[in-house]
Amino acid sequence: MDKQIEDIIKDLAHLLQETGLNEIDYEKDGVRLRVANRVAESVPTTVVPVAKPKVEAPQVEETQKSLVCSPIVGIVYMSPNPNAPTFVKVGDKVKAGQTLCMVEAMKTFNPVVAEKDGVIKSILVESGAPVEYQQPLFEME
Amino acid sequence: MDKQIEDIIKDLAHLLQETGLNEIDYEKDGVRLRVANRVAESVPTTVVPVAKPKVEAPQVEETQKSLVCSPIVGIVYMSPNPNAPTFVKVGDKVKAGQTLCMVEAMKTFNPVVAEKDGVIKSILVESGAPVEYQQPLFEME
Amino acid sequence: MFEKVLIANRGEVALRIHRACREMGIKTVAVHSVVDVNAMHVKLADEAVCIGPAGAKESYLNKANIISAALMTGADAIHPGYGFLSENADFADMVEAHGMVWIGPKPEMIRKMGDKVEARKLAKSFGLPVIPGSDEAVKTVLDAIQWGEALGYPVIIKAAAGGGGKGMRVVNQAEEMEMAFTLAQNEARSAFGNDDVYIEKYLAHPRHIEVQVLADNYGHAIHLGERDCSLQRNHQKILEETPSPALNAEQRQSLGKMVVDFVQKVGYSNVGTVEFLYENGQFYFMEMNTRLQVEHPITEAITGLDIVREQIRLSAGQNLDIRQEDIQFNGAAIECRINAENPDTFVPCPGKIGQWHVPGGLAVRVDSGMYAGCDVPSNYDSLVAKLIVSGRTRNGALMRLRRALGEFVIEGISTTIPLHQEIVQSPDFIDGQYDIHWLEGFINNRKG
Amino acid sequence: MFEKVLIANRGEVALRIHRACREMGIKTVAVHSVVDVNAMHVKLADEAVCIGPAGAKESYLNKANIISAALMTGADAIHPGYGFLSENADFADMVEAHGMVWIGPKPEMIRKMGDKVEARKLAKSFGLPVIPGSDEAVKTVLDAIQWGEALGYPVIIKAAAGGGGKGMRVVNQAEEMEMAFTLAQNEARSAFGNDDVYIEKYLAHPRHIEVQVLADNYGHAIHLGERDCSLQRNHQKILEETPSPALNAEQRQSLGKMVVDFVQKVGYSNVGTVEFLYENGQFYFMEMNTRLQVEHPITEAITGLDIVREQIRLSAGQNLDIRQEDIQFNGAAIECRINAENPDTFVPCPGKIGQWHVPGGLAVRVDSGMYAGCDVPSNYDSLVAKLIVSGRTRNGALMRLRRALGEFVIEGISTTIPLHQEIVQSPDFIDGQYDIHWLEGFINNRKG
Repeated sequence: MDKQIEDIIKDLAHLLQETGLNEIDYEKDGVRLRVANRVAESVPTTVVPVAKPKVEAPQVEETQKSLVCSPIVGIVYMSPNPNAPTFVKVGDKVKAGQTLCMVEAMKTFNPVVAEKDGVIKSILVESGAPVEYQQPLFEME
Repeated sequence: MDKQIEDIIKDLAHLLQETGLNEIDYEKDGVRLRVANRVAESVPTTVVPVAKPKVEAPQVEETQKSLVCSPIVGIVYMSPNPNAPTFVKVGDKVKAGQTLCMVEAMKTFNPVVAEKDGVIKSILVESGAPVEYQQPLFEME
Repeated sequence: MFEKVLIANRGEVALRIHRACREMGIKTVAVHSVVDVNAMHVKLADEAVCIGPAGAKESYLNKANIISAALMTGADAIHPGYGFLSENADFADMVEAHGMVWIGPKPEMIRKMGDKVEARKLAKSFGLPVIPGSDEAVKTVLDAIQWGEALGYPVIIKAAAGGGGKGMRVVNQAEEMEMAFTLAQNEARSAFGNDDVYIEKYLAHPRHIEVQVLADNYGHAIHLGERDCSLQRNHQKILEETPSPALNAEQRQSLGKMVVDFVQKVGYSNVGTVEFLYENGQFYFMEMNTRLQVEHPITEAITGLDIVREQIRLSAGQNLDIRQEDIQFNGAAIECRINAENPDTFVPCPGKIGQWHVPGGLAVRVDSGMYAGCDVPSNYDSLVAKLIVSGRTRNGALMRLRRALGEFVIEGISTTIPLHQEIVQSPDFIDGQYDIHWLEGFINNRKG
Repeated sequence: MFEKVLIANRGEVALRIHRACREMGIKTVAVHSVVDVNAMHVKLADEAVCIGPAGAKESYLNKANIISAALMTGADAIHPGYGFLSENADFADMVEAHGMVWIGPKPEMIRKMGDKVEARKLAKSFGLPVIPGSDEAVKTVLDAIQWGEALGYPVIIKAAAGGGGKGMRVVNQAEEMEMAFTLAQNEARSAFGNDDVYIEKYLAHPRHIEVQVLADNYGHAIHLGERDCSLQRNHQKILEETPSPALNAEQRQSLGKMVVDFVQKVGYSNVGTVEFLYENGQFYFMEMNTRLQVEHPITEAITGLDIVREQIRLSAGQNLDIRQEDIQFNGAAIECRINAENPDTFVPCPGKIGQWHVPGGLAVRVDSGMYAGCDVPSNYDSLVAKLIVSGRTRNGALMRLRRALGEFVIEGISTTIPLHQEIVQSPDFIDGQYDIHWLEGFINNRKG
């Protein structure tokens, strides 16, 4: 960019500041510029005092990816028993209906199954961890 | 940037301020400028229960019009005594310093005078009415 | 004392319990449905666990998920609040079976009082007055007339298999009995295939008066006076006050004594409320609520006690260290239940609250989990705030209530504040002249 | 009783007075400066009159405009609140000269108590203890040593013409007197051109303890106990509590009796507060405030009285219908003054309030004229809210205060809430071990 135009922009920015304006359009000798400084429209959001770390659902950007969430509150187990291998691991192809893990609640073990065929992209909780309702457990593709 | 253009922008900013406008477009001799100062969009204002009729300052559309407001709290009198003619009436040309009415407060009569030459466009209160601080009394042109 | 209490409820009562715990140095676990994730008690609690979808059946009534949440977080007690699982004896059993403390009375006591026929028998056997009646089927007109004499007119004939008003007849004097009895039998037969009817004393204009009790596990019990909850619509309390404008100090004392006596004989411990109908100087036992009640703050206002704190202490097995003679009833208090409803049609009005500004100043208390910008979900009851005021006299409390209602700002949803503003201007209410039918009449008249 | 009261003040106290009037059925007139047009008390009052520009001198201190507003609106009494014109005897005279009632004591009483030397004399002559001292100039070292003996060490030497610490010397024992006296005289001479010095008892660690009184025009007076206002910064009270953790019931009673006795002898009527310094079991009269005080709500919390209501009644010439033996002191109460200030630097922080959410629940009171979206103007003092909590015990009140401070949400400006949160965690404060210097030390230490 022309050093000259850069200077004009800087001048306009400075003027914006000085005059308290929000916006300046400028046109001269075939040069058109617009500088603006819109203040964020502070929509007041209530923040209530104590903030606790909450389990955040990972953002799923692509539509192919999906989350498998806990249907109940309990303790998640990744293998049928401590000595057995895990039900699934990252990279596994799984079929609809296949057991991915168990969630123990009140002494009963509830299998969490895949809703559709896919590949395990990531495992979001550790075996033995407590999980709440709809807490994401696996990311699938 | 031209010092001249800078000055024009400053002048426009100043005008914006003075007139209460949001935006001014300017074009002259191949120079086009637009300055804007948009007020934060309706930050929600709390409405608290009881609403009372408040004296609203009439909107003055044209810059030539101006308001004469009460400098104190008291009772306004439009004539020096009940039998005398009013100090001024609508349409009168008045000169700066001329008495327009009196406001009585604590048994003393305080003249309200014109700040500059002009014409009485309208009288906004009746003789004998109580007025609060800065309540508009006359519209002048 | 407990280290950590799980609060198995939502809304203002969840916040109420959280506050009591916080003030006792007890950690709190909030549980919540998906739509309540931004609720005030969830934000304020030390820990929070999502226990299910919006529907209460899958969340606030989901016993397994609540027990799991309690075990997961290491809570040593569960407070059920009111509503939801608060009178569910099976849940109370589950809580105890998992080694935690149920903040409430023993499960068997919940069961006994939950069975209305059983509760009536218990009350009667331990000397509480119940609505007098034949209890069993009355077979002949002659018997019916004898019952009429014995009970005193007016009486009401009810189908034993009854419900919905079928087979019900009010009889004002002996002369009407023959025809009424025959009609009632016929109606009962055609409606239910069973012409058994029974007769009980008819209360035309009763008040709803209830007595708050506290009792420990060691046989010590006290009462905290009565609450007059006669202002009801569709059997829902709308406004409560204490003391009742209908009772004098002597009646209050003898009623209280009677209730404490009952509670001790029946072996009840924890907080509880015994509800009566009251007409012509007589009390008639209705039921006992084995839990905290919505309207407990008016009792707190005039006694200076923290009922939830006492409940937690009692549940932890501590003894009641307040004697009856320590309880003073100072002045009067009124609670308005402010619901998210159209104040004319009473259609619920869930939605997003805009501005939220509560009244302040002397002797004004607001219990609410709402705040500016929060949602009132459509899945639960419509109570959004309780406004409680007190005064040195009933009139003082009334004047204060008027000014406080006028300061309350809730935008974005309709609320019943305008109804309360009309009630507090009504001469009947001002005079304390109302019964359990009064409010519905008042609402109908103002529409007309 | 009055029909209409003009409230010659702004902020929370204007709202406080409005509420008391509203609850008594009295109409209110708000007056306000240009920048306060959207203030809560202006919105709630029956009428409002703009009395001047933002600067207090031209508005809230503008006697003529306030009187005119009162005459215009037909007010029959003026309540001055605290601050502004509340201790201006000339204004009180004007109010009466215009046929209206001044809600406060007689103007001559304001004048007497406003003159600190006169007030000390009055107090002394009517038997209140004052800080003992020479009263007159001490001329020689020998005299100084005699005064030291008489008063008991430590003593303080002060320049008669004094101020700003010049010519002031604390003397801890007789041996130090000669040098200290000479230095003080020299300093006084060079600073003020006058070497007169006097000697008084030095209080190293006094508490600020004040007694609230109510007195009618007919010689009847009662006290409402004491308030401990020792937590101060730059002589501004920050947090007050009642009862004082330093007094026992016997001291309370004898102090109260002494003050009532004084008030009756001096012929004071209306509400008022007598302030003392307290050290080693001794009280020393400081001054009498002839008006309502900011911290009156803590007294209301433990006595159940509405002090503003009583003040209005007394000003209307009604007699005090409460006897001393009717006053009960129930539990403990604490007030936090929440200022719009940086909590570390104490630089005022006016501005636009964003979210505003006050704590609720049992025994929590918030007095504030603020609301979400309102402005805190830079023209007036920085108090934005008073948070008052009470409890059956001091510890209960402290626990409640902690939870209430944690629920308070004020966005858009800085406030002193974090300072209060630190204070209520401090072991000294928890133990009630503090004097008027404690808070400044605490603030300095926490910075270090």
